[in-house]
Amino acid sequence: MADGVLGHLPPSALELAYLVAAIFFIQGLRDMTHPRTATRGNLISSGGMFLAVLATVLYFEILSPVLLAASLLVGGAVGAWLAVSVETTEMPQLVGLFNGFGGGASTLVAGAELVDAVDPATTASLGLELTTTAAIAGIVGTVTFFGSLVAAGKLHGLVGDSPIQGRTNQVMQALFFAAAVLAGLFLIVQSGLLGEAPVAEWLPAYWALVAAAAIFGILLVYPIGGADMPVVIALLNSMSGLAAATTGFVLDNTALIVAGTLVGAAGLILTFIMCDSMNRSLTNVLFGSMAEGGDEDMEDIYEGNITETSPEEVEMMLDAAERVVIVPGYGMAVAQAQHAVAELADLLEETGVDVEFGIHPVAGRMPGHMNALLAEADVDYEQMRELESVNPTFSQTDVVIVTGANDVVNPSAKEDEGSPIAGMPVLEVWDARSVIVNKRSLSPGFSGIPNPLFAKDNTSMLFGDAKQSMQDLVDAYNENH
Amino acid sequence: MADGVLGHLPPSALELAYLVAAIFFIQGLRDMTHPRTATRGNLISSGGMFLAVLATVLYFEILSPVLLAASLLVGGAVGAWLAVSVETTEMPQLVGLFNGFGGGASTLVAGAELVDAVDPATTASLGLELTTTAAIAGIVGTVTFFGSLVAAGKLHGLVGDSPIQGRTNQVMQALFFAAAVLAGLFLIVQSGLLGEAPVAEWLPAYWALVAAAAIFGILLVYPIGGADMPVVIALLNSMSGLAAATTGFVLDNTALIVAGTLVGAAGLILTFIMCDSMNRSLTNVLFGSMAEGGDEDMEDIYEGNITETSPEEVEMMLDAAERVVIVPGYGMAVAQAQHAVAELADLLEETGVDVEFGIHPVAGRMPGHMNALLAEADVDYEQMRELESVNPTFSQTDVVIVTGANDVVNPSAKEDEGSPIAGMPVLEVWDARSVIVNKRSLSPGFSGIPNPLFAKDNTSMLFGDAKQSMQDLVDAYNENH
Amino acid sequence: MSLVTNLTLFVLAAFLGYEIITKIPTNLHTPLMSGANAISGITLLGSVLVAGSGETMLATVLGVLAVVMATINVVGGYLVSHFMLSQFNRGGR
Amino acid sequence: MSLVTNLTLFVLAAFLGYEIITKIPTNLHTPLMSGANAISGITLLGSVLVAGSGETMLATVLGVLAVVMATINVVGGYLVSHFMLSQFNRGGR
Ligand SMILES: NC(=O)c1ccc[n+]([C@@H]2O[C@H](COP(=O)([O-])OP(=O)(O)OC[C@H]3O[C@@H](n4cnc5c(N)ncnc54)[C@H](OP(=O)(O)O)[C@@H]3O)[C@@H](O)[C@H]2O)c1
Ligand SMILES: NC(=O)c1ccc[n+]([C@@H]2O[C@H](COP(=O)([O-])OP(=O)(O)OC[C@H]3O[C@@H](n4cnc5c(N)ncnc54)[C@H](OP(=O)(O)O)[C@@H]3O)[C@@H](O)[C@H]2O)c1
Repeated sequence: MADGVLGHLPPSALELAYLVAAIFFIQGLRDMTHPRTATRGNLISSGGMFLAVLATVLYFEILSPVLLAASLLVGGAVGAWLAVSVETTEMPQLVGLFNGFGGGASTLVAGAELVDAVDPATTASLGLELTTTAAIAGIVGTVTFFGSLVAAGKLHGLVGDSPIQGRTNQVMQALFFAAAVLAGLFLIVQSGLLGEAPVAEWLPAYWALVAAAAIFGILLVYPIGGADMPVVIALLNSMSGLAAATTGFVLDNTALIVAGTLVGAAGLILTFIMCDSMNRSLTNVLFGSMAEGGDEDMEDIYEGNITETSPEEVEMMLDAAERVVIVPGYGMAVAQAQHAVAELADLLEETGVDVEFGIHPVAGRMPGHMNALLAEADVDYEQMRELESVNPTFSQTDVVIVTGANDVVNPSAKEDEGSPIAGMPVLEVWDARSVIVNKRSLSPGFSGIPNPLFAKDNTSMLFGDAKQSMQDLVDAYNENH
Repeated sequence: MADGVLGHLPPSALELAYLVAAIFFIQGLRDMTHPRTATRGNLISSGGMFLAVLATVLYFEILSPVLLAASLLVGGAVGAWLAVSVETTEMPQLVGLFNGFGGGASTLVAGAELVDAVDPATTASLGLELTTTAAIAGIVGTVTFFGSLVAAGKLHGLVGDSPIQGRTNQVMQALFFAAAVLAGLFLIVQSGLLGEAPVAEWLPAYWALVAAAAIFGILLVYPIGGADMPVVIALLNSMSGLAAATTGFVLDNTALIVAGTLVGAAGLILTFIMCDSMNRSLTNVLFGSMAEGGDEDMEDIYEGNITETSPEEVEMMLDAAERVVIVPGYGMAVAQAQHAVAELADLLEETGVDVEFGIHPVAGRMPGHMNALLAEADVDYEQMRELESVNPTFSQTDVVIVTGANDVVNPSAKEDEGSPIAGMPVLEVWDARSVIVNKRSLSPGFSGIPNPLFAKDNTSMLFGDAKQSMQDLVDAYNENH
Repeated sequence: MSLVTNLTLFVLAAFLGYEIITKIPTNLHTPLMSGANAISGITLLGSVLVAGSGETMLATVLGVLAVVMATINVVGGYLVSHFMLSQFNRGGR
Repeated sequence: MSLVTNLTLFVLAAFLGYEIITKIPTNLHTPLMSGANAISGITLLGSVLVAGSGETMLATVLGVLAVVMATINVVGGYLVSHFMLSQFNRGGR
C-alpha cells in the first residue's frame, strides 16, 4: 500500500515522522504550563499534527487524491469558520462539538478498517486484535459523538430536560450498553475467532454496535443537568482521546497511541479537578442529581434582610474605597459583561484604587472560564488572584463587587454542614467591609440552593443584568470624575 | 533459547513482566517526590527489579543454574555488606562505587553478547544494530566504571591529585577517546557491515575499545578537584543509566530501555541542579579549574578584624537568645558532628528557644547531604528550612551558629561581582544579631576563596573541630541549666 | 509491533500525560481543553488512510466522512485555543 | 521491535524522567541518587541472560562477572537509599 510520493522510503521513515510528531505534542502540552509559553505550545502541537498528516499523505498511495483534498478542505473550512464566528461564552459547547467530531471519526475509521479488511470472496478470519480494538473504538467513539452532541445542545439551550427519569433511564442505559457490548462480542467471536461466517453476517454487527452505543450515549448525557455539562465534556474529551489511542492499536500507529493517551489523561484529570472543586464525585455528577436545597426556607432567609442599592450609591462607596475586589461568576459570562467590568476596574485604578479580581476555580461553567473571559477584555494576568491568595486579603478590602456569581461566594459551604455544597472552598467575600452583589434576582445559581450572603448586614444587592449594571457603574463613575 | 520454567509461555508474557517492572520503577520514582512516601517508593522500585530478574531467570533456559545462583549470591552479599558497613559521611563515594559496577556490568554484557553472537565456523555478519549499540554500551559503560572508581577513590582520599596537568592531559584525553571511537568504528565496519573478517580480527577490537575508554575515563576524572566529585558522580550515574538503555537496544529489551533512560534523566538533572547552585557550567567543572581567588588579600581582609570566642561565651549568648538558626556545612559531615548538633538544638528547644536549621542546597558535598545527616541524628523534617524560606528570617534571629560551613555563607557571592562564586545564592546569616562561625582555622572552603563574613563586626569565630566544639557547647549549656 | 509494546507506549504516555497536565494552572484549563481536544483529532491519520486508499466504495465513503469530521476537530480546536491564548497574552502585557 | 519503536520508548521515558525528577525536592536528592543508581543496575537482566545461557566459555565468564557487579549495584543501591530514607522517617516523627 505504501506507494505515495515518499513511499519508497522504509516504513521506519514514517514511524520516525510519527515519533517527531509525538515529541511536538508532548512539548506543546509542556508549554501549556505557563501563560507566557502557552501560545507557542499550541503552535508546536499543531505543527506536530501537520507533520503527522503530511507524512501520512505523502507516504501512502492515495487512490483518490482529489476526494481526499476536498474532504480536508471542507473539514478545515468548517472548523475554521466555527472557531472564528463563535462567541467566548459559547466556547464550552463548541469545544464539546469539536470533541464529538473527533470521536465520530474514530468510529468511522474503525468501521472502514473492518470493511476494507474483509475479502468478500473468502471467509478468512479477521484477527482477534483487529476486531477487538475496532469494537472498543466503535463503542467509545460513538458514545463520544452522540454524548457530545447532546452536551453541546444542552449548553446551547437547544436540548431541554430529559423526559425519561431516574430508575427507568438507568435500566435503559444498562440495556443499550449491554446490547453494544454483545454486538461487539459477536463481532469478535464470529469474524475474529471463528472467521467462518460470511461477510453479510458480521458487518451488520458493527453497525448494530454503533446504533446501541449511540442510544446509550444519548441516554447517558440527556438526564444530566445543563450545568454539569462541562464535566461531561471533559470526560468525553478523555474518551475521544482513548478512542484515538484504541484506533492506534488497530492500526499499530505510535502517533495515535501516544497522542490519544495524552488527551485521555488530560481529559480525565480535568474531570476530576472539576469534580473536586465542586466537592462532588464523578458518579454523583453522572448518575445522581444535586441534593435539593429546600426551596421553602429560602424565603425565610431573605425575608426582611435584603438591602437594595443603586449604581449611584455603589459609586459613592467606590469613591471612598482604597481596595476593591471584583468577583465574577457565570452571570458575567452570560451577560458578556467582561468588557464593562474591565472598564470599571481601569477607571478605579486610574483614580488610585487598588483593584483585583478574585477568581474561584469553578466560577463560570468551565475551568479557567473567568480567566479566559477577562483576558479577552485585556485584564492583566497579574490582577487575577486565585482563591487561596485572595481570601486572606478580604479583611483589608473596602468593597467587594460580586457580579453574576452565586455559589462560589456562598457562606453555607463553610457554615452549614448539611448543605449540598458543604466543604467546597469558597471566596470569603463577607470578610470585606461592604459587599455588593449584582444579579438579576434572588434566584439561586447552579447548585439550586439559597445564599445567606445576600441577607448579611454588610451586603447590598444591585439587581440587574451584569453588563447593564456594570455599564451603569462606569457611567456613574465617569459623571463624578 | 526460551526453555526455562516459564519458557513455554509466549514471549509477550516476559514482555508483560518487563512492562509491570517499568511501571514499578516509574511509580517508585514518583513516590520519591515526598519524604513521607519515599521509603515506599524505594521498596516499590526494588520490587520491580526483583520481578524483572525473576521473570528473566524463570523464562530462559539456564545452562548453569548453580553458577548463576552463586554469582547472584556473591554480588548480593557484597552489596549488602558494603551498604550496611558504611558511614553516612562515606555515602558519596559508596554511591559512586556502586554506580561504577553498574557501568562495568553493561560493558561486560555487551562484550558477552558479541562473543556469543559470533559463530566461529562462519564469517557471517553480526548486524549493524548489534555492533553499533555494543560499541556505544562498551564505551559508555567502561568510562562509567573507571571514572567512578577514580571519583570514589578521590572522595575517599585514596587517590591524590593528577600528576598530568592542563593542556597535556586534554590532548591525551582526546587521543584516547578518539582511539576508543576508532576501535568502535572498526568493530562496526568489519563485523557489522562487511562481516567478512574472521573472528580473531574483530574480537580484539572490542577489548581495544574497552582499554582506550578505560584510560579516557581515568584521564577525564583524575584531574578534577575532589570537591567536584559529586557532580562527576551524578554525571556518571546518568551515563550508567544510558549504558543500560543502550544495552536495551542491543537486547531489544523494554525494561532496560525505560529504566535506563529514567536513570539517565535523573542523573543529568541532578548534575545540572548541582552546577546551577554552584553557579558554574558543566564544562567548567569537567575541564576548567576554579578561578583562583588571590590568596594574598586574604590576610588583608582578616587582619585585625577577627574576634575569637569560647564555648562559655557562646553559651551566654545562647542563654539570652529567643531565636537561633544553625547552619551546617561540609565540616559537620567531616567531623561527624550531626549528633552533637542535634543534641544542642534539642537542649535549646527544651528551654523555649526557637531553633531551626538553615540548609543550603549545596552545603556539604552531595545534594541533600545535610538533610540526610541531620535526619540520621533524628532532627525533625520540619525544622530544616530551605534557603528561600530561611533567608528572610535572619533579621529576626538572635544567634546564628555556622558549623563547618564556609562557601554557603560567603557574602562575596552577593557583594563582589568579580568573585568566582558571584551570583550563587547564599544564606545571608550576617543579617542576624550575632553570628558564631565554628571551624578549625581561617582556611578557605571548597571554592578556595576568603570569606569576609569572618571579619564582620557581628561575627565571632569559635575555632575547633565541629564535633568537639558542639560537644563543648552542649556541656557548657548543661552546666548552667 | 506487539500488543505489549503498544501497551508500553500507552502506559508511558499515560504517566507522562498525568505529570504534565497536573502542572498546568487552572486559568489555562479552558485553552488546554480545546488544545487537547484538537490533539485527539489525531485520528485524522487513520481517516486519511482509509479515505485515500480505501479499497471498497463503502470504506472510502466512511473515510471521507471521517476526514471531514476529524479535520473540523483538529482545525477548529487549534484555532479556538489559539484565539483564547492570544487574548491571554494581550491581557498579560 | 523496530529501532524507531525503541527510540519512541526512549523519548517517552526521557520526558517522563524529566517531569518526575524535577518534582523531587533537594533534601531527597541523595537517596534519589542511590535509588536511581540501583535502577541502573537493571543491566543485571542482560547479565543474567549471558551468565546463565552463554554459549561459549568466554561469554559465561564475562556474564558471571557482570552478574556479580550488577547485583552489587542493585542490592547495595537499594539498601543504601533505604537506610537513608528510614532515617528521614525517624526524623520526621
Ligand atoms: N467552572 C467549572 O468548571 C464548572 C463546571 C461545572 C459546574 N460548575 C458550577 O457552576 C457554579 C459556578 O458558580 P458561579 O458563582 O460562577 O455561578 P452560579 O452559582 O451558577 O450563579 C450564577 C448567577 O449568575 C446570575 N446571572 C445569570 N445571568 C445573569 C445576567 N445576565 N446578569 C447578572 N447575573 C446573572 C444568576 O442569578 P440571577 O438569575 O438572579 O441573575 C445566578 O445566580 C458552581 O456551582 C460550580 O460548581 C462550574
Ligand atoms: N552539595 C553539593 O552537592 C556539592 C557538590 C559539589 C561541590 N559543592 C561545593 O561544596 C561547597 C559546600 O559549602 P560548605 O559551606 O558546606 O563547605 P565548604 O565551603 O567546603 O567549607 C567547609 C569548611 O568546613 C571546615 N571544616 C572542615 N573540617 C572541619 C571539621 N572537622 N570541623 C570543623 N570545621 C571543618 C573547613 O574549614 P577549616 O579547614 O578551617 O576547618 C571548611 O572551610 C560549596 O562551595 C559547593 O559549591 C557542593
